[in-house]
Amino acid sequence: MEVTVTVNGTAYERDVEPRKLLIHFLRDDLDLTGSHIGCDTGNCGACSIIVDGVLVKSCMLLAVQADGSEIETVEGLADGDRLTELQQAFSDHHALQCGYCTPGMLMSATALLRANASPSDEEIKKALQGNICRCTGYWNIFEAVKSVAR
Amino acid sequence: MNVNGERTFDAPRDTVWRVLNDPAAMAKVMPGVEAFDVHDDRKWTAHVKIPLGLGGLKMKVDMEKVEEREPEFAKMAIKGAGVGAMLNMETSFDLADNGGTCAMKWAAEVKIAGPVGSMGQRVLQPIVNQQVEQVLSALDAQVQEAQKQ
Amino acid sequence: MLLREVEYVKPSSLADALAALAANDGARALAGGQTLINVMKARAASPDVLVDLNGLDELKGIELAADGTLSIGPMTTYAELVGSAEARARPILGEVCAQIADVQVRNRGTIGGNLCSNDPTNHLPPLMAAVGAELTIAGEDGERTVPASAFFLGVYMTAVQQGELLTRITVPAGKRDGFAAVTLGVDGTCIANAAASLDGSLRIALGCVDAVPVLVEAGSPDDVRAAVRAAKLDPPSDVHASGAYRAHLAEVLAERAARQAMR
Amino acid sequence: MTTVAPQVEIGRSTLGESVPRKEDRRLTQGQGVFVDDVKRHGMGYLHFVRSPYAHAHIASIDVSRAEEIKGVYGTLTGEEVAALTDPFFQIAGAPGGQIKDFSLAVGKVRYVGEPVVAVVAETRELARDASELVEVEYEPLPALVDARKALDPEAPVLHDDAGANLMWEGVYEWGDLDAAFAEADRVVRIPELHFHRFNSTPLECDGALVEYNRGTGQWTIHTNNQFPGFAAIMMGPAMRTGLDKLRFVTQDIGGGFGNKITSHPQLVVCCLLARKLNRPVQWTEWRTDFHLSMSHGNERWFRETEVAVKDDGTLLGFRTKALDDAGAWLRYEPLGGVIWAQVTPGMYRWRNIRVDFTQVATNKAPVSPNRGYSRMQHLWFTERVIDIVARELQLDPVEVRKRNYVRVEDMPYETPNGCVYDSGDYAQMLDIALDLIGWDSMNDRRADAAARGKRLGVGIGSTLDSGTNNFGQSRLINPELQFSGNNEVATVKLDIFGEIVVTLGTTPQGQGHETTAAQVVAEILNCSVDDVHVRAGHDSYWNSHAGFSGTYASQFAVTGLSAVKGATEMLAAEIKKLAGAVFGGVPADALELADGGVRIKESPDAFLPFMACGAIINANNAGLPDDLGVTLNCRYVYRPPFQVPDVERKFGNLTLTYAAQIHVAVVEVDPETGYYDIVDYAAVDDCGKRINPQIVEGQVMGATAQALGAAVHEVFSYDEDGNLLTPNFYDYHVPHALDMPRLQTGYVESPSPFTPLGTKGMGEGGGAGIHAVCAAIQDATGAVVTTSHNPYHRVWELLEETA
Repeated sequence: MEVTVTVNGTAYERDVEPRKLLIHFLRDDLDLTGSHIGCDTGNCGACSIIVDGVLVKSCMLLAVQADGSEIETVEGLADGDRLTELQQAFSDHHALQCGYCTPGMLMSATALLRANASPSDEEIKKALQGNICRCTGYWNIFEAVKSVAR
Repeated sequence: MNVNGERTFDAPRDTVWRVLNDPAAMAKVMPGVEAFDVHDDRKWTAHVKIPLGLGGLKMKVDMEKVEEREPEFAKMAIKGAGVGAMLNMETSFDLADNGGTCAMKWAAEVKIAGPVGSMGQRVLQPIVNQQVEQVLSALDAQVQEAQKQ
Repeated sequence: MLLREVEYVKPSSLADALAALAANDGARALAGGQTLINVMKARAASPDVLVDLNGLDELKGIELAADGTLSIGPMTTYAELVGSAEARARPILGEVCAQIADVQVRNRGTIGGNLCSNDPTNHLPPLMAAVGAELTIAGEDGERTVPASAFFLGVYMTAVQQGELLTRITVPAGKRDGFAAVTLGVDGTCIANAAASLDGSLRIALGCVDAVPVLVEAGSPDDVRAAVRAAKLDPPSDVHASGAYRAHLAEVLAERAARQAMR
Repeated sequence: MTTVAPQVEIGRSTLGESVPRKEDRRLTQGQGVFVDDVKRHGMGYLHFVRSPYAHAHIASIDVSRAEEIKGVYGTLTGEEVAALTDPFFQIAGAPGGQIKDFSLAVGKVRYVGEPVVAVVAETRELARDASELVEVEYEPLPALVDARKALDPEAPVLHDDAGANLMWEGVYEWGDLDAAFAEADRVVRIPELHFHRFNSTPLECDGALVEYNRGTGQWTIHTNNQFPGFAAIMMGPAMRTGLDKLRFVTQDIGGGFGNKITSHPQLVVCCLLARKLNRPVQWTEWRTDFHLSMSHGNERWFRETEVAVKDDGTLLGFRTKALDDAGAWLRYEPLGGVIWAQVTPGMYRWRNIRVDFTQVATNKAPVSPNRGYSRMQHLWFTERVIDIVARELQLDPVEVRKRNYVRVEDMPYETPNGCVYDSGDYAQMLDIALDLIGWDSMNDRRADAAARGKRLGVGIGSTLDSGTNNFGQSRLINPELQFSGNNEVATVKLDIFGEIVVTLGTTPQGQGHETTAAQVVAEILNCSVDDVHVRAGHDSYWNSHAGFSGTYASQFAVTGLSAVKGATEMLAAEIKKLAGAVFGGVPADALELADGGVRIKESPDAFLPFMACGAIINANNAGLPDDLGVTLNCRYVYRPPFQVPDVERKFGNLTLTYAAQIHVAVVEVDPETGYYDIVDYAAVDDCGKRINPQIVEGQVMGATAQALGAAVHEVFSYDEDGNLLTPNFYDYHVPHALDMPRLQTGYVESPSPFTPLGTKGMGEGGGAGIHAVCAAIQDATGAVVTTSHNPYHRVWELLEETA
């Protein structure tokens, strides 16, 4: 089936099998390998992206379902080489170690801060609940997001 | 997993025995049978698609009667092979003639291997109970059918 | 990961959706996909055709009637319900939906999907049973409405038959509800849950203890444990809990939900 | 303008400073290169057909239907593997050493998820489709799941070659047990303790992309294996090839924690198929595959434990029988049978110890190193013993610890088995931890919790890490082995334009090696950290590795950074030598490195920038003295000071450093449900000199989160038929953001006297969080905690016990 999407402002058109998951479409067909796969069951959130303004896990969507949508992935966050405030905060607070969960974590935090620029501590944790990190113990991630909140 | 129970059929023991040994009837009793092959009077093969709500589980099921004492006892070994699930089951039926009605004691040891078994362990017991209930109801219907003939 | 081959259709009307579902008994409705896609990844189930309901606006939206009755479209996401001003008429709905899984799943997963999958660990089947919701089911031959108590038939099985769709969830007015659950970590996989609603007497629905929510009635929170014991639960054991532990939790959670409803 | 990472001031030491990580810029932008990101033209995707049975004979395999499908490139079966390769080298002697381990199942399957056939196809989906068409006929055999039944005469035997399920056994005895028990006022007996099976579940699973060069007979293996040196020595002999034909390439790795050490069987399959099919072969392990088959942590039982104690809580000695469940294969085992001995008495002054160690095979996934490998199990045991002894003697666990901890004045302290604890003040650490947690107000908090219907419990975990294994300890397992010591390599060079380029032998998975290595280099060359370019990842063609290279066992700050230090000092000396010659015979001690170059101390205007140095040596070297001996490309191998242990006495220093951790957990238990929250947590670590405190603290927090997950939820649980019941993150619950308590950290810095930088290495810890939670549960429920895994239903059972 034909799928047309815009990812980080670039339009793509591809022919895909209906069974292809959106995350595989992004990684394998579009070579956007920033979003990752860490589980089989929609638990880990490493594949989190924003589709038409909504944060979703791209492993629980078919690529064909994204037809016609605007997608944002981690590759689209920085402006050229200029990191966003949140990306910089992740580095400053040592909110990443291996960096595998980081793209999904950044997308979740980005979605949170767009919807709520001044989240409470509990709201920050709740916003990150769908993203598993096995390296950091979350505390520094929480601190990084908090540092960017108003 | 061990499941067992007792069921009374409103039919003579011989009728129930006949149904249990009739491949055509059994094909209607088993869930989601798409094809049923009879190799001999001891060995049958069924191709089934067990309806599980979220989708059917396709399986090739080989059945072999390993023990029987007509008309009161039978034991079957059942091996199912599907993608993601291997079924191994031993089931036995004890039929008692209660003068016109028949009490069947049945027991089954069910083993499900493979990813479906692992993933589905949370719900396996209720699903097996569900399937058993449906099989027994279907069996009841077949017994009634046989009664009429 | 890696699904089997599947066909995909995205109907633009309910009638088309019903026709697509009726046309092939290997067709399955795709709502939020937060359960079904995962089951398909494991290849534990492999529909032949996915009928994507995401284009059907008629299955979305929440309406509040003058008498306080809520009418919820099954394709409403958890997040939409949590954010809905109308849904606050029955606050427990939003409170429970806010503790389902995580943000991403709540953004995509639907009320109808939760009910129709009827996984025993889901929160909404016992909740809808307790609040006395009614569920409207449409098929090519017309519509019928069943009470939640008759909607859930077995694990992954509901009154929605092949070729049918849940089209509306009707929740009567009420505010005195409660919900309690023990999950793996915060908002993780559910071990046991209970929902309670005060409507004359206390109606309590217990989840995770049987293939379908178990309903018990009690006069007051003090009677709840006895009422649960009288239900003679025989919950399944799994890696997270023995049957005995689940049965015990059912009592404790039922009482907690009941006390919350009485507040 | 966006914020830019602060520039580090030139000429100021950054050792001990939280310099921003060099890795972060690429990783926060999704520009890391992880193994599944690597693609090659024409590559085929590999999917494994895995065993659905825990134990079965393979009656037949038919791949014909799979191979008929368009787009399927080919398959590989165990029969082919057995013809094309030799069994993997076994670390064990007899009986475990007699088993024949191939990269695919041959004749028999021994655990659910074991790879049986590999299928390669044009797409990932197609490879899986085709694998469903491979027909394998199995004859199921009874499964052995409980290690305690492994040695029963009627137990099913996994490996006929070994004759029975016994893989390895050994008796460790030091001191005088009879005297200790004679002196004891009391003997505390603990019938059985159980340490459960779990691992660290790195978020990225294993994988590889393998290319075969037919012309040179060489494989290029892009992989996230974290210990390529070990993989190479396993793979080379099995594949009947020289190690230089196996080129390992890695950039970013999505977490390892030891779990990515033993992927060599899968890598062999990829290699064989890349050669057979004459195309690149890509393999990605999915989460369920990982849970089913990769690197479970060692499950261990401690039985018939007896502890000799004085009434005042003085510990005299203990004896126990350890039973270790290796799973189906010995991939890194039976090294777990000795690694624990690095920390034989835990943190305590026990002098008389006997451990009868037995390792058996079971029909479960093979075990392999997991963060805190083997030590964690043993330290859990020693911590459990302390708390059970304290309970029996009705003493304060704090007091029992302090009475028995190795004292600061005893450092360096030789344990009964010859390990030398390098430095540290455990009692001081405990005080800091108790202070952080608010120990003095704990009674008020207990009362407050009780008023809310909760039971509060406090528990301590005191553990040791191991930075730098002495591989000589393998000889305690098998005296025939010819391994000892350890090593690591770094190369530091000045390129033609003066760029400082560092190459490591390690394979980091998030530990920030690029950053800390740059800090050490900058310190010595007296330049900015920003001017040091550390190559990302590992490539064995860089020739910057040695036999034990890799990233494992908490050793980078010792082995890796010592190698960096050595290489940089060589380079600094060469720069001075070169400059001395250029300046016309100025001696090295009259020169100094500063401002990105070298100058004469007394006349700083005589300055040669690094760029000039690099250019002279690399491109403008005519006229330099014949005997200059300067390349500005310095490779240094750090070799820690080790002796071969005494095999007879099982005596010797088994690791170079012993970083310490003391953690305290506070839990609140709901007495009605057994549900509990960890409401407060303090972690105090001493890893010697901290090069980058932020990275150190990050490791502490991460290890703690893993320990808390393991204590409460995580378990690889099998049913009696050997089906894994927790094959994914739905049933294997790892902590999420809302599950984590506030983590308070503290530290003590006791530099190691034995390492060049005073570092000790850290990162693994010893599972202190598990031990602390167990102790806290024991405190809250009043029941003796005998298992390391205490989910809510277990706590409810404990409550029922004491009700």
